Order: sequence, then C-alpha cells, then structure tokens
Amino acid sequence: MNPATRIVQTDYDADRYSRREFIKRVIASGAVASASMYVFGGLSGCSATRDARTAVAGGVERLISLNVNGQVRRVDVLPQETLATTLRYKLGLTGTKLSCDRAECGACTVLIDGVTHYSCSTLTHSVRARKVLTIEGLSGPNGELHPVQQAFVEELAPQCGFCTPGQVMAAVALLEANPNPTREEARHALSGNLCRCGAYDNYLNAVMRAARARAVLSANPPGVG
Amino acid sequence: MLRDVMPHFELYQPDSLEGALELAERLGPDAWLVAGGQDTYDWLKNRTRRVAALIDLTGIEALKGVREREDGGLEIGALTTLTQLERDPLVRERFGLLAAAAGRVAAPQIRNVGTLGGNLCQDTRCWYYRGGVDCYRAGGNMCYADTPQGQNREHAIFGASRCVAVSPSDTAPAVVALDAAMVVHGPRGERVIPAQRFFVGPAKNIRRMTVLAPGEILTAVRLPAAWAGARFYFEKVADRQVWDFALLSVAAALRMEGDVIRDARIVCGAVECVPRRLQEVERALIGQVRSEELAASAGELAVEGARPLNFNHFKMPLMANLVRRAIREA
Amino acid sequence: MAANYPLDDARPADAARDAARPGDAIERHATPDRWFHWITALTMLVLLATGLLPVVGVRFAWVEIHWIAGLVLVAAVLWHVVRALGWQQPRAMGLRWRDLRELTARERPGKYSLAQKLMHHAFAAALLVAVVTGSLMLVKVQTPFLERNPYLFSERTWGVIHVLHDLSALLAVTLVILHVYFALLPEKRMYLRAMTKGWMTRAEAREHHDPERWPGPERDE
Amino acid sequence: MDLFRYGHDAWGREVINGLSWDLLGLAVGLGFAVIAVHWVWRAVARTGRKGGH
Repeated sequence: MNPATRIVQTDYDADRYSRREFIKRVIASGAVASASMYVFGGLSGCSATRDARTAVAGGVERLISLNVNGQVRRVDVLPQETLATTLRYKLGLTGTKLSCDRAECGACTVLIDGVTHYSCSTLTHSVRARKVLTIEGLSGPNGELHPVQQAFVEELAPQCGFCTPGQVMAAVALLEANPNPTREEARHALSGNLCRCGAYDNYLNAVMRAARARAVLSANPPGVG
Repeated sequence: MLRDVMPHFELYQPDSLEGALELAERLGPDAWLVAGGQDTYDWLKNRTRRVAALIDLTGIEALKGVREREDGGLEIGALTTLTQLERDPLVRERFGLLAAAAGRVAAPQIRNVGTLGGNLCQDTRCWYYRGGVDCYRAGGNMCYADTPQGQNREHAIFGASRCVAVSPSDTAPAVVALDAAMVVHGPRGERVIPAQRFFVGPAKNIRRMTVLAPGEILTAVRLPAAWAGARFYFEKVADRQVWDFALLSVAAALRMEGDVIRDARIVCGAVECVPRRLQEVERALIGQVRSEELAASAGELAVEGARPLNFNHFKMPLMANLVRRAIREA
Repeated sequence: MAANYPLDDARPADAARDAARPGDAIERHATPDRWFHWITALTMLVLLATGLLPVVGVRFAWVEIHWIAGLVLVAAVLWHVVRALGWQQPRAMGLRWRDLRELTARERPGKYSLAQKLMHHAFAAALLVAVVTGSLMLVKVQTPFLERNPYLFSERTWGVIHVLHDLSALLAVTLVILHVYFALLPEKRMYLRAMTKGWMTRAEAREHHDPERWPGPERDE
Repeated sequence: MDLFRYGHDAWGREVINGLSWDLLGLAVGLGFAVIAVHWVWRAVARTGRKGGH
C-alpha cells in the first residue's frame, strides 16, 4: 500500500473542532502535501487526492523532523515505529544496538533530552520535539572521543562490546546529572544495562575514571592552560 | 532485521485530557491508552494483543507533576514519571514511602518513562497469561498456574478465585499504605476512589486488575496529609535488583508516640491480586509498645490464612519476615 | 354449568377462598413438595443472578455464592427425586398421546395439564444438565470438599461442559420468565394458591381436571 | 452474533469455551416473545368465547 495514503484513515467530524483546530489542520495537511511531494514527488495522485480530512485531530503525520545528535533530520515514520528502528534502519545510526527489543537489556539506550531511554521501547513519534543523542553524537567535531568513551577505552571496559554503546550512553547521562558520582551511584545509574560478558566492574572503573577525567578537564579547559 | 516492528496501529497524541477522553470514547474498544508504554509495546510486539489505535497520553502536560494540596497533602499527576516521583523533594519529604517504592521499579530507563499511573494500572505478570493462553483472565475456563504441574512461584498465596495472578506493581502497596485517593476521569466525569477499592481481585472481576472501566483514565493520585511525615518502610524482594517484579514487597506506615505505635497501615504486594492490606496486623499493633516480639508476632499474624500453591510456599516465611522487619525498622 | 365461574366476576370470592381453607378443599401439593418448589425457585434465582449478572457487567464476588447455592439445588433435586419416586404419583407427570386432546379443549387433563407437564419437563431438563455440569465444575473451584483438579477432564471436555452449563442457564432464563408469567395469570390463580397453601377447591379441580384421571387424594387413601 | 465462545488451549489448539453471551438477550427475548404471543392469543380466545355465548 502506498504509504502516503495510509494517513487517510480515520473519519473525522469537522463540526466538533474549533477554528483554531481548523487552521492547525489546514497547516498540517499543507505540510503533509508538501512533504509527500518531497518524498513521492514523482508519483502522480499522491498529494492531489487528499483533502481537508487527511489530518486527523490527535493522529500523527508520518513525515516528521527529528533532532538527532544536533542535526534536524526529515524522516518518514510509521505510527508504530520505535526509535531504535528509525535510528538504525532509516537514519543509518547503527551504533545503537537492538538486542532484547523488550526494554530489558539496555543495548538500545539513547538519551532523549539528556535522559536515558530504551529506544526499542520508545515510539519515534513521541520524541518529535525533543533532542535525541546517540553514541554517534558523542565524539567531537574532529573525531576525538568523548571523555566517557576515552575512559572506556583506557579501562578496557568492554569485552565483546555489544552492550557498550548503551553503557556509554547511561554513563554520559549520569555524569551530566552528577559529575562526581560514587561508585554505588554509578552502579545504580548503569543498572538498566545488561552485559552478557559480565564486565560490570570494568564498566564501573571506566565511569569513575571518566568522572575524574571530566573533573580535570573542567578544572583545566583545553586552550586555556 | 526489523525485529521490533509492531503491527500497524493508528497513533493519537492528544494534548488535553478532554481530547484523550473524547478519542477513547470515539475509538472504543479498538483503542489502547498508553502512557510510558514499557508494558504496552511488549504486548504488541509479542502479538498477544492487537489494537487498531494507540492513544498516547504523555503529551498531556496537565497530568504531570506534583502539586501541593491545601490540607498539606499532595496530588500527583498520573503521568508523573517514576524517576520524577523518586526525586521529587515534596514526595521525599512527606511521603518517602512512595518515593522509595517508585525508585525500586524495574530499571532506570524504564523509570524515566514509566509513569505512576501506568505502574498502578499495569496488568499482571502471570506468565501463562502473558504467554497468550486463554486462561480465565483472558476469557477462558482454565487457570494454568494453579494446576498440579503449574509453575506458580510468583503467584498468589491469598485471595485467589480461579485465577491466582498477583498485582506486580511496586507503587500500589505504597499508595494503599498511604491511604491515597485515586482520581479517575471517564466519559461520565470524575470519580474519586480510595486506593484500596481501586484494585479488584479475580472474585469480583477476573478480567481486570482495577475498577477502571473502558474509556476511563486514572488522572491523579491524592495523598492525604494524615500520613505525611510518618515513619515508613518499603522493601521489595525480587530475583534481581533490576527489572524484576516483586516476589514480595511490603509498604508500611507507622505513627509513633515515643515507643508506642499510635496508628499503622501495612500493605504487602505480590501476595494477592490486589495490594494486601494487613488490617488484622494493624489492629494488633495499635496501642502496643514496639518491640522485637511484637514485630515477630505481627509477622506470624500476617501470613495466617495463606493458601500457598505448589511452588510458592517460600512466600509465607518471606512475608512474615518482611512484615516483621517493616514494623521493627519503620 | 353451575361451577363455571366467569373469570371476571370470580375475584372477590377467590380472595375470600384464598384466606381460609374451605371444607371441600383437596390437597394438590403436599408440604414437603411445596418446600421443594420454593427452595428450588429461590436457589435458581440466586444461581441465575450470580451467574449472569457479572456477564452483563454487574461485578461482585459471585463464585462462592454460586457454588453454595448450587449445592442447595443439588440437594433439592435429589430430595425431589426421592419424593417423586416414593410418595408422589410420578405417572401423573408422564406425557401421553392422550394429553394432546387438551389442545382442542374437549378433554380435561389429569392432575397436571399438558402445559404444566411440558414446563416441568423443560425445567427438569435444564436443572439436570445444570446440576450435573455444575457439580463437575465444582472440582475447578476452591471448595472445602474436593481437591481442586482442573485436569480432571481435557480442555475440550471442559469446554463442552461449559457449553451445556451455559445452555441450561439460558434455557432456565426463558423458562423462569414464562413460568412466572403463567403462574401470575388471574385464571390460573388456584395453581398459585395450590403451590403456596397446598390446596384447591373441589370445584376448581372439577372444572379444570378430569375427576376420573385425577381423583384427588381422598380416593387414594 | 456468535453462537459460541472459543479460545485456545495451552497447545494453541482451538477449544470451545462456552456459549456466546449474545444469546442471553435471545433467551430473555424468547421468553417475552412467547408471553406476547400468549397474551394476544388469550385476548382473542376470550373475545371469541364471549361472542359465541
């Protein structure tokens, strides 16, 4: 089925909506029309057949903008699509891993507005107006590693490495909120991330090292000394 | 490999309670109300439930956050996340029991999106039911957990009626112990229900865990001032410290006058389909001087009348010990 | 026909007769049988209410009430079988080809009319099915008498048992509605009195029943 | 309207679970339908008898 026509699904009673709603709807349907021109520009009839009924009040538009790693990306997202799918299969950000796919392992951990989320269990549509940070967004402009990544390397924290992106993201979120955690706090912060290799102690060592490195870094910012 | 693709549904993201209620009424049984979704998406991914539409409530800002009430109590929006609840200074100061319970739910990432309302209204974890068999709770004529071969380590030791599933919620025992009132909005307006009556067992309704009717939304939890700043104790025992649901939990609130217990509310989770309030234990405690002996006898009293299944006899000493510890250490 | 009371004029006299047992009263239902009838009626109403109200959305803890009432019903049915075989005249309830002649109103019935017999047998069928399937289902719920064993039968067999139980319940619903309606009809009030007080007048018996086929108890003695 | 309630057993085979509760309305309706028919028949029979004598 043509994805663009999937939007025309639920019937909708125009009389029950206010003028403001109506204007919002017109804007929204305009956006859909232009967006589908953008994606399916070559397909005739895609946007022309749609009328004011297309935008369902409360229902979601499929073409959305996502703020991922500081970039705004336009992407066609199914209503039932999870963020992990969008990141990996639509945006090519395969650093975020999918493992259990049931909010039980943490391999898919990303930050949304600075808070850890299981991206396998987050609907992409629910992060439209928010900032998504994945493992790809950590490194600096010239490819230099984030202090947490650097610490993970130095501590040889990962073993097989599959859970590492998730562990790193959890550690980054922790250090943003609490730059000087105790080991127990770090354990708690990383407790939502499973490691089949059992390298938990190494990970904790790395988090503590990253905290120390950040402390040093903030005491002597680069370029100042 | 697109492993996590759920079957198609329409997604609605209302930004007001009225909008959500209207959508729920319009879409009827085809729609599923979702907050944090950490349970919902598993049902859908596993194909044990199918829905035509999902109504995502998390855009309703009015249902988020903790508000003070005039009487010194608190009203907590049902969409407040468990992490917010765990860290909220007002909740921690007055109702540390609920903050402690919220902090023991699942994993940090789940608490970051999981809401109080979602945690309170969640469905049972009985793994036969979750596995999609048509047991009593799913509309059939059989309980697979309560059979000679049934694996029922996690199941009820009290209040079973055909179905032996237990309430998995960690916050539910806490809100019952705090004598909370549940604010529910539905097509016919608002109703306020005492927490203890909010949860229903299988004898009354074998298909649901709460009194919520289709189309109704739990919008807030009101904590009365009466128990603010009392002595609290919360403990959850689970196979793992993270993710796992309680094998047993205890939430206790005590009012002391010197060494004498003036008032008490003690609730156990995961022993019954509803949070089990131990009223006989409470009666036995009130007016007594707190002591090791009192705590021990209260623990024994707590498990009286228990009817364990093949694989959950361990819950009896566990419950006795948790109740004992709660009274000793609250 | 002197004994033929026009229905509409008969009411005051009826009321007076209901109050006191006249000298020519003959016994239609003995006291133990009337007790059986009303106990069965009460338990059936309880069973139907506890079984069906939750279905239509009235939620309450019904299971215990249902199986306890069910046990009362089982006892009542057993009691009735014993009474019927030992003390009553079971042949009076038997269906015969001859009963069909009642349809033309040319012939008066014996102790029980065709309609009464059909109602009895329909109730008997519904109750027997309900009692047998219900007794089996007792093993699935927690009772003090039996070791719970949901594996007594395969799930398919249990399903069939449930179908039969449901069927008997629905049949009972229809029958209760009809039975109550017919019992409350003004022209049948002597039957209602017979079931509450036990007797009807000889005149009523003569009018509605063939004295040869239902001689009344005094000739039995 | 369904006649039966179906479910699946632990092995995924379809099993019958009971009668569909849609039939409850039918049972009640049947009762009242018979009453209605009888009511009419009784009224007709009575007027017929009165007219005859």
